[in-house]
Amino acid sequence: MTRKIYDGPEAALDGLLFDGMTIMSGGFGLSGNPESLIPEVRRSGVKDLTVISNNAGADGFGLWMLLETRQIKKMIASYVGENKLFEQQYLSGELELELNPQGTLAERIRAGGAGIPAFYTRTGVGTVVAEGKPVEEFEGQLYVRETWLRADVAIVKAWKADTAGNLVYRRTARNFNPNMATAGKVTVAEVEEIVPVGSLDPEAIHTPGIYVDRIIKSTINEKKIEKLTERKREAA
Amino acid sequence: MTRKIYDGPEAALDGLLFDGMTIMSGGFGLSGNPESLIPEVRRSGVKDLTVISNNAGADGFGLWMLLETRQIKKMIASYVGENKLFEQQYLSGELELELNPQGTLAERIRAGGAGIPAFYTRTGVGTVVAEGKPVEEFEGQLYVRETWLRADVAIVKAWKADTAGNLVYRRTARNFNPNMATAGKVTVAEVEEIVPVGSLDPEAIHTPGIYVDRIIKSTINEKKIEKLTERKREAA
Amino acid sequence: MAWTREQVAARAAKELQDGFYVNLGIGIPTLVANYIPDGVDVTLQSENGLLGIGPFPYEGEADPDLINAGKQTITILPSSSFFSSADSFAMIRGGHIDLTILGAMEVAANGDIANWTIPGKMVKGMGGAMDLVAGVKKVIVVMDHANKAGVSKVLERCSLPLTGAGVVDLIITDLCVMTCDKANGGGLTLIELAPDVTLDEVKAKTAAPFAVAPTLAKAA
Amino acid sequence: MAWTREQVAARAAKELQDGFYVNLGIGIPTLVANYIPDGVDVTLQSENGLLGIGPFPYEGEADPDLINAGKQTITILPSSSFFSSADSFAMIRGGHIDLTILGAMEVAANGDIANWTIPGKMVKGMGGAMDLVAGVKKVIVVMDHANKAGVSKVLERCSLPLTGAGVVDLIITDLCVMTCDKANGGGLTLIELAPDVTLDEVKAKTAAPFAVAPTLAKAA
Repeated sequence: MTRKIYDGPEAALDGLLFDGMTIMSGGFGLSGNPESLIPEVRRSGVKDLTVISNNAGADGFGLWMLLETRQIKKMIASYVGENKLFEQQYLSGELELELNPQGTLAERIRAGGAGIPAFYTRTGVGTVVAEGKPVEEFEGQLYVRETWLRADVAIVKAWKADTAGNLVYRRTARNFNPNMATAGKVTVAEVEEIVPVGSLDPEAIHTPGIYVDRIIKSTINEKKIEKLTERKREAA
Repeated sequence: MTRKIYDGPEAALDGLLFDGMTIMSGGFGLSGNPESLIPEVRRSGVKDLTVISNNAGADGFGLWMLLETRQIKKMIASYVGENKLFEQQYLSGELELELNPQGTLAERIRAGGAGIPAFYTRTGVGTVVAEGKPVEEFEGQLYVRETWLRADVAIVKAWKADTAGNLVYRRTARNFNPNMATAGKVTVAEVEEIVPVGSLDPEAIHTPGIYVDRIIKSTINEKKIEKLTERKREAA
Repeated sequence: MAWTREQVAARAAKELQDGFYVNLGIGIPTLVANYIPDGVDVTLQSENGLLGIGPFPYEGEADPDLINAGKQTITILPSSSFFSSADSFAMIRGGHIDLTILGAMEVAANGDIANWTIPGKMVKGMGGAMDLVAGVKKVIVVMDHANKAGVSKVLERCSLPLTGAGVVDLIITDLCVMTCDKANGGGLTLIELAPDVTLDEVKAKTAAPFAVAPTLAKAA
Repeated sequence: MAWTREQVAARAAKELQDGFYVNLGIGIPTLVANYIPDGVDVTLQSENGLLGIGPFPYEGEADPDLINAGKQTITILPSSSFFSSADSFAMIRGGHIDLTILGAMEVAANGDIANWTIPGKMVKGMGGAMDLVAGVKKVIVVMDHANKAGVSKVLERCSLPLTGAGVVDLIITDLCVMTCDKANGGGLTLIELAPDVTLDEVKAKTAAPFAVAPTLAKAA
């Protein structure tokens, strides 16, 4: 049962990329990004991408790499601050941007994986987010209807995979990754370690293998820290 | 941090029960039922209950105990077969029944906990389940709108709890329990073992403590097997 | 000679492809697991919250916390994972299961299936059947071609309340195998006959029009 | 004398109750964690997927896989649990968080809040702020009463695009504390003044009508 294991980023994305496609990319800030797969998307030269990701990377890191090469046509994200390149391309009209509340983004992705084309949420009612969308009252409160998000390919970063494709994530590097893993027509995971089946606790699998089509061991695993915040150890 | 730990079923349900209330009760078949809390609901004599549970127990076991005393006015369930008492009360008109597809039931409960008053699903389109509900087309397919389910009290069965209320379930006894734990105004969990905080792996918590208000150690933990199915060990 | 229950299960097992994720219903569908072809690696899902169903436990080793959707005691495999009911049906509803094999009381030429209730007679509930037929990529029905009274269960339109509308891909009965072109509104095609079963017998016992595949070959 | 940032955070911390689950925004709200009263046990949620935020790590012990929603390195506690973004916002949207404390650019008498964008000037995104104000049981805003140009940030109606409509419960500024009766369509009531801040000063710097609580007491 090793058919899901691929040699490297190039093999793992072979045959999956095409111009105009939609890609979901896991991560929150610089944590839990598919650091090995993004450069391969860049190398492939595929263009006019719609990219769904909470953020758009930071200088030199993550999805910033695909902004630099202008491969991204549209971003669906919740927060793109602290990214000058994004701002430039957006303000110059080169880049489309659909901002989603973070929880709405997460739920739209979850809905995409769960076969739910639309759902109602309080989030965004009375704001620009609700403009042009159906708003309806349930039990005396207004809710806006949001639709699912799905992708041609989802690229995610996990901590460990077994050869059946079961994934576990590490700490807050989990973030959007398990949700996106369910919402790609094809899901490609890069992991820090590939282990034999039976090594992971069946009670503690974060992404069951059914959602994962291709797996590689990360070739890049820089895990940049965005805001190092520490305290001094008090004298004993 | 032991404010969530209660002495026993009576203490754990004290002040929570009232006539006409809605109770969610975890379990699939006879697996993962709150076996200690159900008898206390019975003992309390509370009546006209709406009970949301995948099944309605079996002779002498589980929610059957509340059917026997005619405390249940209405069941919302997906399967009530193999339960003569249920059938009698239903056919005689004593008991209301709202049958839901199992996945729709699970999703409605999840929606109740997640603040989603309505969502669309393919399940049930073109069947009696969709009658009287809005049906709408998304991307060329018809979907029916289903609404959330919430309860005044959710009673669930877990394997272990820590004193912060974090729960882990055991194997397929997990079933509806984690979903219901999120959808009760008050959630009461009975568990096989209460452990100190720090004993459970933070990467493998099935129900974060925020969802759990009261915890007891199970006083009844019979775990009846409905269909014992075994194979012979082959000679070596 | 019509196929036995075991033979129907074996025939259904031929539809399994390597790498498939499969949900098997109760009854004959459960038997399909005994006929998975060599070299075909299939992962079985149980909608109560398990991916990777193992064999039944050895005597004395059953675990009440480990059951399948038919409430039978089972075991797990090294590749198994557990999840909640909501996550399980997200998997089903989201189209991630490749194949489901279910029993039925009636199937119609338009792909409709009825397998959960007989009004006034049977109050049990649909369980996960409606979710499975609506969510799984390919839906196979296994059943007797006719009921005990000899009345066809393959109909032009179902008379019983539906489990799903326009959802069936393939019907495997004790007499034959028929495809249903659900993507185009339905339409049955006979593609295979059980040994010694004649086209005339199938015609006589089928209350729906059907085409006959040009490639029709009797099962060996 | 107006409150400092630290004093505003300390005042906000008085709103924390024993057993509360709390989400703190970036900036002054993060400081609130330093002023949790003795004997009050509060669990902090981070919307990127953690319940139970611990203190910042000791020097040299930061883990890049362990950050808060402000992307700062943090630690966990023995009671902590991790979950996905969808599960995290299910927790928020479902009304399970007792209290959130957020910064704002504008707050209005009707409970509206604007804190995520200045059209034509700032393109960053709302992150989780819209979900928090819509989903959390009690919403507290902490901010300067007026901007650097002296213009009130407490308005009759917000001029910036909203983060949420009719969602704010309490406003804590450098000058005072005001309640907002959001359940009844809004209406501000001044309930507390910073030391030596006068009612007249608040009136002068507030571009919205407000009532004055009969029990109004100057903060000690």
